[in-house]
Amino acid sequence: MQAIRGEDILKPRWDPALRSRALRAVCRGCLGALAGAAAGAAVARLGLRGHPVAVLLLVVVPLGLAALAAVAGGLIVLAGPIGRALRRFAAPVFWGAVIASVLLIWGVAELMGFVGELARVDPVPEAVTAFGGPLTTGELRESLRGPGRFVLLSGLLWPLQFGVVRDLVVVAGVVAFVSVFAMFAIWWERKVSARIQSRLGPMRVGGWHGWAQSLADGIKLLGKEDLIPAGADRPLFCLAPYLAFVPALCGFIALPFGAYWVFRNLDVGLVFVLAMVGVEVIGVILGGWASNNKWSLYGAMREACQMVSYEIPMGMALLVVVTAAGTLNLTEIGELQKSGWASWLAFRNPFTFVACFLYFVAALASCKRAPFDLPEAESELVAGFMTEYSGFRWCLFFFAEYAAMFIVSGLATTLFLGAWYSPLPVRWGAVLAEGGLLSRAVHGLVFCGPLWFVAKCILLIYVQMWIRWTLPRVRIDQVLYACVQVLLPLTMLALLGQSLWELLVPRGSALGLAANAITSAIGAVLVMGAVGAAAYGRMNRRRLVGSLAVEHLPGA
Amino acid sequence: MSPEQIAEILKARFGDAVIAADMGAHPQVIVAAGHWPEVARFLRDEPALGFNMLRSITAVDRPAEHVLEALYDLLAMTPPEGAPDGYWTARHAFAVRIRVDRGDPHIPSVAHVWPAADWHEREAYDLLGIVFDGHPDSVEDHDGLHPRRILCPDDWAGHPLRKDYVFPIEYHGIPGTTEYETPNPVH
Amino acid sequence: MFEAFVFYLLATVAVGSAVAIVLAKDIVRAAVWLLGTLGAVAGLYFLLAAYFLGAVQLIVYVGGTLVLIIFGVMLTGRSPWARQRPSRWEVLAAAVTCSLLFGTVVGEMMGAGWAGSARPTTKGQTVAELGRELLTTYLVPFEAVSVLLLVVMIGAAYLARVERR
Amino acid sequence: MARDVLLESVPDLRADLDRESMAAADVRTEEMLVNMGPQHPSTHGVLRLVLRTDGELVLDAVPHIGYLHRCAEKIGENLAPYQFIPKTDRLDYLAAMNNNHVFSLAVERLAGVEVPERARYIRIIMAELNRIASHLVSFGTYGLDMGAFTPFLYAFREREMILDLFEAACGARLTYSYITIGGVTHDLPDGFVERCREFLDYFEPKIDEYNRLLSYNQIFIKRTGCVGVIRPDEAIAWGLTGVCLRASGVRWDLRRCLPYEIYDRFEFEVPVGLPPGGVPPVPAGVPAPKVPAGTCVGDCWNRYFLRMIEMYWSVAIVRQALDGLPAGDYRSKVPRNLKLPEGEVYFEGENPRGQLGFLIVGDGSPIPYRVKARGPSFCNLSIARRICRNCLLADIPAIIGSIDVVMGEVDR
Repeated sequence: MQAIRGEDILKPRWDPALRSRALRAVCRGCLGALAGAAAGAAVARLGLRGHPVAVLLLVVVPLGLAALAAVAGGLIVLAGPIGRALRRFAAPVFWGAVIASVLLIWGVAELMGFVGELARVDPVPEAVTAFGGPLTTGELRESLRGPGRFVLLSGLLWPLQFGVVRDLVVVAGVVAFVSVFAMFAIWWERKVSARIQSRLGPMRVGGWHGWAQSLADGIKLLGKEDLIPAGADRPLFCLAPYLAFVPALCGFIALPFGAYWVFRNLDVGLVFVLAMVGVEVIGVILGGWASNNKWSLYGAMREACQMVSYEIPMGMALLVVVTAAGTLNLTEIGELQKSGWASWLAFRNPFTFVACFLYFVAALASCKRAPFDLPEAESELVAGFMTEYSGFRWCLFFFAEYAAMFIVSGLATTLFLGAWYSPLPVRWGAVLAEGGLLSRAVHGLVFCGPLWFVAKCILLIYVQMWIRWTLPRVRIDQVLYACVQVLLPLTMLALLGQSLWELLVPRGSALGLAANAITSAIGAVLVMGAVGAAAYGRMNRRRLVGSLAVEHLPGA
Repeated sequence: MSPEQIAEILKARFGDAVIAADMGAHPQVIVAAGHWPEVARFLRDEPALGFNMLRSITAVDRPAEHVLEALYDLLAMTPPEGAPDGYWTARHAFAVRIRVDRGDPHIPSVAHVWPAADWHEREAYDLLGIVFDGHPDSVEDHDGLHPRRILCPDDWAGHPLRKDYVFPIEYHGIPGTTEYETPNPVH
Repeated sequence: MFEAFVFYLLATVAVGSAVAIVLAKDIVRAAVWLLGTLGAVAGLYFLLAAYFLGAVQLIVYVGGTLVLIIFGVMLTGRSPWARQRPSRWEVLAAAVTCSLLFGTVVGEMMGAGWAGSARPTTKGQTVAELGRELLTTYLVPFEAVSVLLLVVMIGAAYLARVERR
Repeated sequence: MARDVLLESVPDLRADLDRESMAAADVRTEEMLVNMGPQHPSTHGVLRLVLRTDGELVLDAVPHIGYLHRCAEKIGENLAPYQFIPKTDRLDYLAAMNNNHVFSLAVERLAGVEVPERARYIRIIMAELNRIASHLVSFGTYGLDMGAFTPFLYAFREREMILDLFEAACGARLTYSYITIGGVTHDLPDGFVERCREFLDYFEPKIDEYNRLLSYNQIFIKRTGCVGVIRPDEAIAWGLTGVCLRASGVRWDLRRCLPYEIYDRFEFEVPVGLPPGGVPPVPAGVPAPKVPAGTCVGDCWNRYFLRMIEMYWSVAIVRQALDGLPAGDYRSKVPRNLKLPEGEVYFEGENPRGQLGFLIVGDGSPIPYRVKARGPSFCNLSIARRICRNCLLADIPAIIGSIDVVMGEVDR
């Protein structure tokens, strides 16, 4: 592709002969399209009895094309360089416009029909949200209408009875959640690392502890020059960040935040989410390859072999839980863990307990988090696959990384750590769950609900950050050694042991209960120990820094 | 061993190749360039001398005498006797001076005797233009076969540490004089 | 209607990408087009409510095989920026093979009695049923495939060991 | 003999990554030339390495230097020695005090200048504090090279305090020009001794903290242990000095072996690289360090670890110097146009990175006829090509970082 050079722009007009030829062609096209529209109108009116789709296809499309041609003609007359560029792209733009408009119109027609179909049936009595128990739209509207002053709000809820509207709302919510969460996580990572390194981290932007730092950085990144290296494979270079980000976003489709807080309760939700984590790697590899930079290529190669090898132990560690749960449906797996701490699948038996840790290590590697951050190892590969990226594209890679962190943490939470349930058995709050809206909200807050899920995910992400800011990076041969010779045999053993356990130890047997009790106790001790250590560090934080250093810390 | 004794040993072995000796603050002998590799090997391998470390090579330009000098500072380190974890000791330090004609300075390389000489010789060529024959990292260009430059770019002209060196006016479009011509001086 | 729309969209992407694979001069570009085909086929599976198949398609083909293909393309060969220049004979042979294959498939499709063989997909317990089928009705093929994969794995390990001496 | 034992303790771990075996493999991979630096996060400035790689395997690494060449020696031929002292700051800019010190000693030896007792003690204090500061940077950046970011900030937190002390003494935080011919430029400020002691008491336990954080970390040992092994005979032949030489098991330190200034008045030990299980000497009262399994003499880990141990001994030397600090003049009367007698002197001192040598040729005028600086980093770096062969890409930062070069001194 040839760039428009400076002298081209400086030239006021292009070749007059070419211009008149192009102008003639465009005029012909315009007239032809108008004639086509007239003919189409006649056909639609007479032959198809004015069917709306036919009218759209036969009349509106030609009219649109005619308008396009008229605009093009105007541009040719007015501006030389644009016209010249237009001439170069005229054919693809024309055909693209034709195909796109046909598809668009068809799609809109289908959608209209679909919505009309929906509107005719009764409001779907499907649960849309829940803190405690299920809650249907109608119920929600009823309860809002009750006091009298929420009537307007209840009117606003009316569209929610249509599945399409609900889907759109949820998709928008997921995108918003991922974006906000990524920004929060970036800010939080900076604060965590600062605390670990006896610094303060961002303190200025936004006032309280620099909460708006990520926002400011995001705006800065959007304003940055969008660099594409000269030798890069342009289309792939531009495509790669989206190939990394979109799968990460898609992973949220099947990730349940709560009993009814899942976009699509897929029967094979687990496999689907794993697939999305696996597909993300394509974007990274292509980004590294398309950059035409040797460091990027190294990053891509490392990512490729790391991901392909770590997907296996990761999947097998999850299979351990699947054999315990007997389903791939994430919501069902979550429901199994509603009876408090001891019912969490990580504590089911020794093998699931071990699998929990194995999964976490493999997940670290598959999110390319330290100590497995080899694809972007800054001391070796400059920035690995992200070396040539800047601005928004770089931002997308970053978002993809944090979204992937949330997804793998979400899987760990759902499969091992009690999903969206609190450590307290949910039946203790049964009274609340059957009460009104408010008591259900309280129930959701204390016993189950998305807040618990997100809190657990954030805790796991905190552990990932903690590890990142503590450990050095491993080498590529050690990464692969750790996968093939350590993690893989261990996960296989865990899977085998778990299968045998399921076969040989019946539910409710003494051995099963004892194992459950012991692993639960170990888990509780670990958590208590971590909390205790954190509290001890908090109380002794001054001694850690020393009398001399306190003077050096701003704000100390 | 005292510097005088070292000089005696060298003179006894190489005769006229070891020209003169100066036993002041910086004890040294002057060795003829042609005999330098065998003298070097002898200095390193003779058990009584055992100069196993080449500390530095200093090249000096003496245009008044039309001479370029290379000064090799040597050190003999001995491992501890008996106790394996004892300190190594410095048996003796010595220097060798080699004087060559400024117009055609050639000294045989000793990089195969002391690998440390590799970079030092490249530096001495780069900055003073002494050509070390047989250097393992040599290149050939319009200046003949010589060690690769090390501090200056490969296409740099001249040898900056010579006393008569003139800074180039321009290097790849970069103005090279110290007096810049400023069209509008700002003070 | 909506499903038909999505079907045609995915089918177009799948076929278009497949054609683009063949036409692409650059090997890596071809691999990227392959991503389009595999992804669209996975989408078709999802459309058919065969979620398991769709997800496995993504994991195995997109997340695994395709990555390995791109990896291989990047690592081996003369240069990652290599371009394909098929000779005339190669083009001819490929054309003959492809038309034969295409003809066979079309012929089969014409002859197949679609309406009768279509079975309603099971709602809900797909995975459980799948597992049951695999370990009862299709046990022999399943085991045969397992043994084949095992042999492949051992072979790969052996080759890797030879390489490292 | 001890040396043979040391050589046997070097297992040939790299054998399975041997070039020939890779070439014999069926998969044909392409060799690639990669330019690492001069702008690269882990080349410590403007070092440029041209790597010939086969996948992740580095077949050859050729260092290219000179990107920071500032003609220091040419400048030295045109300035009086006391004017050249600020230029020595800029050689090894992380150990400017030591550079000042060695250059001053060389000039004093040539011109026969006497230095007052107090000045000598102050010089030792400054040189050893700067050694600690320099080793701290080395420790921090080495952690950074290995992907551990946190030690870097800890190291700089402590280094700031040393810089505060220097700032109190001379007003500068990086390029001090404090030690000068005939003594030091200013006397120590009031309260310096107390603050310095306070710092030492604070700092000494921190070293053990760093060891527990990084030195004994298993990943770190796996990354650096038995990587970039230099045999003792190699080290001597290539002219390595300082930590790089000692890590190979050669107990050689100019402060002990050819004592200069007043180093013979202090009690200290010089640690060397030890095989696993070895216990390097440390001052009384600090936790005994132990060389872990998975390392071998002369590897990156030992080079790194010696710096940690040396910090203990530098603390001990500064303590003794503070105890013995006499009253009196801090500088002898040295004329501005100090005539350098005809003749030459070559003097080497033990810098944090090895032996810094100055050869000064005098011709009877106040301006030297020739000044040659023998930078330790220059010589230490020359072995890089030898030991960067047939290693992995990730080993390159490990090796270069463990040699700990400062490009200001390599390029001069």
